[in-house]
Amino acid sequence: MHEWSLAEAVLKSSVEEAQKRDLKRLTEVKVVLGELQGIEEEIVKFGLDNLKKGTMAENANFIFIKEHASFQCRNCQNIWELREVDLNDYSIQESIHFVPEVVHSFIRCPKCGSPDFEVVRGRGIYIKEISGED
Amino acid sequence: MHEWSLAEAVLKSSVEEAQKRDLKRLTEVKVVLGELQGIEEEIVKFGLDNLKKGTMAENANFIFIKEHASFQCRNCQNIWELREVDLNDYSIQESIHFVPEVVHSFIRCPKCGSPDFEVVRGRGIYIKEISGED
Amino acid sequence: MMIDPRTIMVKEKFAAFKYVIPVISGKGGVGKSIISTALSLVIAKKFKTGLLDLDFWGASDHLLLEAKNQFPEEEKGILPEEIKGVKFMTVAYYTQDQPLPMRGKEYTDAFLELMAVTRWDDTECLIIDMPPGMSDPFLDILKYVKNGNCLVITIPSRLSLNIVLKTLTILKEQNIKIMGLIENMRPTSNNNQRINELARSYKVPYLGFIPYYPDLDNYLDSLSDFISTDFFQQISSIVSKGLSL
Amino acid sequence: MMIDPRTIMVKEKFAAFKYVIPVISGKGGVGKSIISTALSLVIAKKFKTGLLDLDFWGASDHLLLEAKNQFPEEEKGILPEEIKGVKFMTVAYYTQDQPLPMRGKEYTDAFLELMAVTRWDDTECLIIDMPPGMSDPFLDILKYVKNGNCLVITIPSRLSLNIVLKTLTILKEQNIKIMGLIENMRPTSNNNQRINELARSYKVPYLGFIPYYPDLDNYLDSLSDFISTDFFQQISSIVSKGLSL
Ligand SMILES: Nc1ncnc2c1ncn2[C@@H]1O[C@H](COP(=O)(O)OP(=O)(O)O)[C@@H](O)[C@H]1O
Ligand SMILES: Nc1ncnc2c1ncn2[C@@H]1O[C@H](COP(=O)(O)OP(=O)(O)O)[C@@H](O)[C@H]1O
Ligand SMILES: [Mg+2]
Ligand SMILES: [Mg+2]
Ligand SMILES: [Mg+2]
Ligand SMILES: [Mg+2]
Ligand code: NI
Ligand code: NI
Ligand SMILES: [Zn+2]
Ligand SMILES: [Zn+2]
Repeated sequence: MHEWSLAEAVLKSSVEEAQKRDLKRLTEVKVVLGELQGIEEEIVKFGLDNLKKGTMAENANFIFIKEHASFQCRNCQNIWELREVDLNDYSIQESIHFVPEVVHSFIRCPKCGSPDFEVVRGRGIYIKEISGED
Repeated sequence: MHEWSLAEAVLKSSVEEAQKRDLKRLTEVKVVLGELQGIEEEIVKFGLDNLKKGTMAENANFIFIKEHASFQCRNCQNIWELREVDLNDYSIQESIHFVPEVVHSFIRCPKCGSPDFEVVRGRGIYIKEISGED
Repeated sequence: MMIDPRTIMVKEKFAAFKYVIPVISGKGGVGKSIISTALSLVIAKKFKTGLLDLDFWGASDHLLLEAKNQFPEEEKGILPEEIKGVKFMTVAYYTQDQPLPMRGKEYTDAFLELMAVTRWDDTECLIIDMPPGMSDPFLDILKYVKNGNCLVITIPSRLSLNIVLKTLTILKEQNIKIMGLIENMRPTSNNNQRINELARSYKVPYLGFIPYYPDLDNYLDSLSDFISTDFFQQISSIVSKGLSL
Repeated sequence: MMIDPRTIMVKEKFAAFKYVIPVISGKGGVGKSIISTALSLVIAKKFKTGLLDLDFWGASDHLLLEAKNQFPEEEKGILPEEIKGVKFMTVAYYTQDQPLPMRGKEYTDAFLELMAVTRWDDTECLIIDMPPGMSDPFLDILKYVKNGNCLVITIPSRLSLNIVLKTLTILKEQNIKIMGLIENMRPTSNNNQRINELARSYKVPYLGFIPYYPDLDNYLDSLSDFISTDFFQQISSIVSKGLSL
């Protein structure tokens, strides 16, 4: 249920961005959900549906786009995907769910073993696009 | 004259890159010189002309491209150019010439005063392109 | 386009506290963590207080506080564990005491994430335990915390002072409020007023000194032992005498 | 395309030393700088030795060495200043003792730049003074120094050990050589063998302890005073007894 606070963050940021653009109402917000963080779309949606009432996003359509997670090693340049590594431990998954960067405590480059890698795509949640009416 | 070691670095890296690409001889190397570091093109050229003898870059043409320095503030997003700030002190210029990052000891965002800015372009020296024959 | 939904939340959350006290130095090993922890326990007697350990590479406060080794509760966000009246948040809840090797860029992401989802609710005063240095954590505080009132820690050594004065220089230049300077680990053989005078010349309140206690380590295994130390008592008296809260 | 001409130079330069000794801890304020500096002066009697201060945010070694406040000479690169037989390089030559607030990304650039242009020539042994933490500087050492043999420093406190053990964990996991562990600032009241045993359980050589000297600070203003201290003598004897060079 910490997804609720992420929903709150998405709503506030969309509204702020809409205001910057002098929009009166939000019609659509495209939200990317990165695979690494494993955010539950349903809960974010539920949160948004509750929170948006009475705001300029009241009638906005929130569209969710899943993004696969991929990594690049800074030591050997190797690129890999989340599904290639074994992350079956439930409490590790939960830890990454709260703070994706702790992935550096638990996984290593499958090629060279380095902890020094970048999450190139699919880290967490962000807003890709907003549309509205002015 | 610390430009000599930069020339050495450019030569070694170009040759290494050429070998990766299975080239036999280098014909052209495009080298970008960032304004911030204030590298003297003539000395780098002189260094390269001396050092390249007997290497696969012996007949290579080294082309230098100047790049203006620009900055972006991470606090207020303001973008500015080097010429907009006063960097007339000779010893500051020299310091930045050796280690461009010490610019953070000496200049601030002209708009908000933050030291937290990025050198977006024109930091130092890098190789933009190599061509050769195999 | 890419909008990071966390940044606005994080700015709002910091702005909502009545007091935000980054405990800072620039220099490592001067007692930032032990002072932050004691400070939060002392201030909690007067205000609803939180403690945020932002030294993600060298988190220590959970050891002093004997924090539980399990995830904090989730309830429309994350509810900090409450320890002796202090709401506490640290990345250590999520690293399972494993090393966390990561670059500054990743630090910033972790910081934003943790702060965006933590529910401090009606907490009035937030103590922030900072890592040493003047890199991403320090610059993030400058960027996201506009209402901070810093507590600066030094030890008497010249090696520390040289660095701490640089921190004071930046804080002053950036118009960040400085609550004052604490001199920690003063050897009993040292009776001079050097740091006191230095603080005056920098126009920073000198809040007092804490002696070096050679046996302090023997009292850090349990929170009740820690609270019983002269060290803790010193922090208490600095708070009651010198802190303008 | 964009090729960074410095990376190959930097890797070659490190690889050219017979010995590279990163002095490391993870924890701040445990004596990395003072030990690195003493160590380089001691080893310089036997090998051509260099000292590289990589704590760009908290550079200290130039203070201990009384380095000149002017640019090192340029001659087909930068020639490190030579102080009592030690070739010395620090970013402090270029900051005019101003603060250097910059992010980890910028640290890496500064590190590559400084190392790419410094001419160590026939130096056989390079001592590297590391900042605390496990961020960009630590990860850069893992990336660019493949022949390092680390000297790990801790103080006896649990707060330090918790972090230092994480550093040892990563060094071991990454197959980096560890020369050994030094226990610094042991209070005279403490006679136990805890760190010794801990080192053994981690299969790391325990190189000895250095007592806490309450008056050490009084001897840090001049290099000749520093060399005359018991502290310096301790480093000397650790080198002659324990260091496999
Ligand atoms: N006044 C003091 N007397 C004795 N030891 C102290 C004192 N203050 C701090 N210490 C010890 O110094 C070490 C560093 O303190 P810590 O709070 O971890 O510093 P920092 O957070 O600045 O790195 C710890 O082992 C701590 O127990
Ligand atoms: N054995 C010791 N006895 C007393 N003081 C010490 C001892 N070792 C280090 N110090 C002091 O501790 C402080 C931290 O040392 P420093 O070398 O700067 O640590 P680091 O580089 O790990 O941050 C300095 O003021 C130093 O003089
Ligand atoms: Mg600390
Ligand atoms: Mg801490
Ligand atoms: Mg140091
Ligand atoms: Mg140092
Ligand atoms: Ni959740
Ligand atoms: Ni030059
Ligand atoms: Zn790799
Ligand atoms: Zn700005």
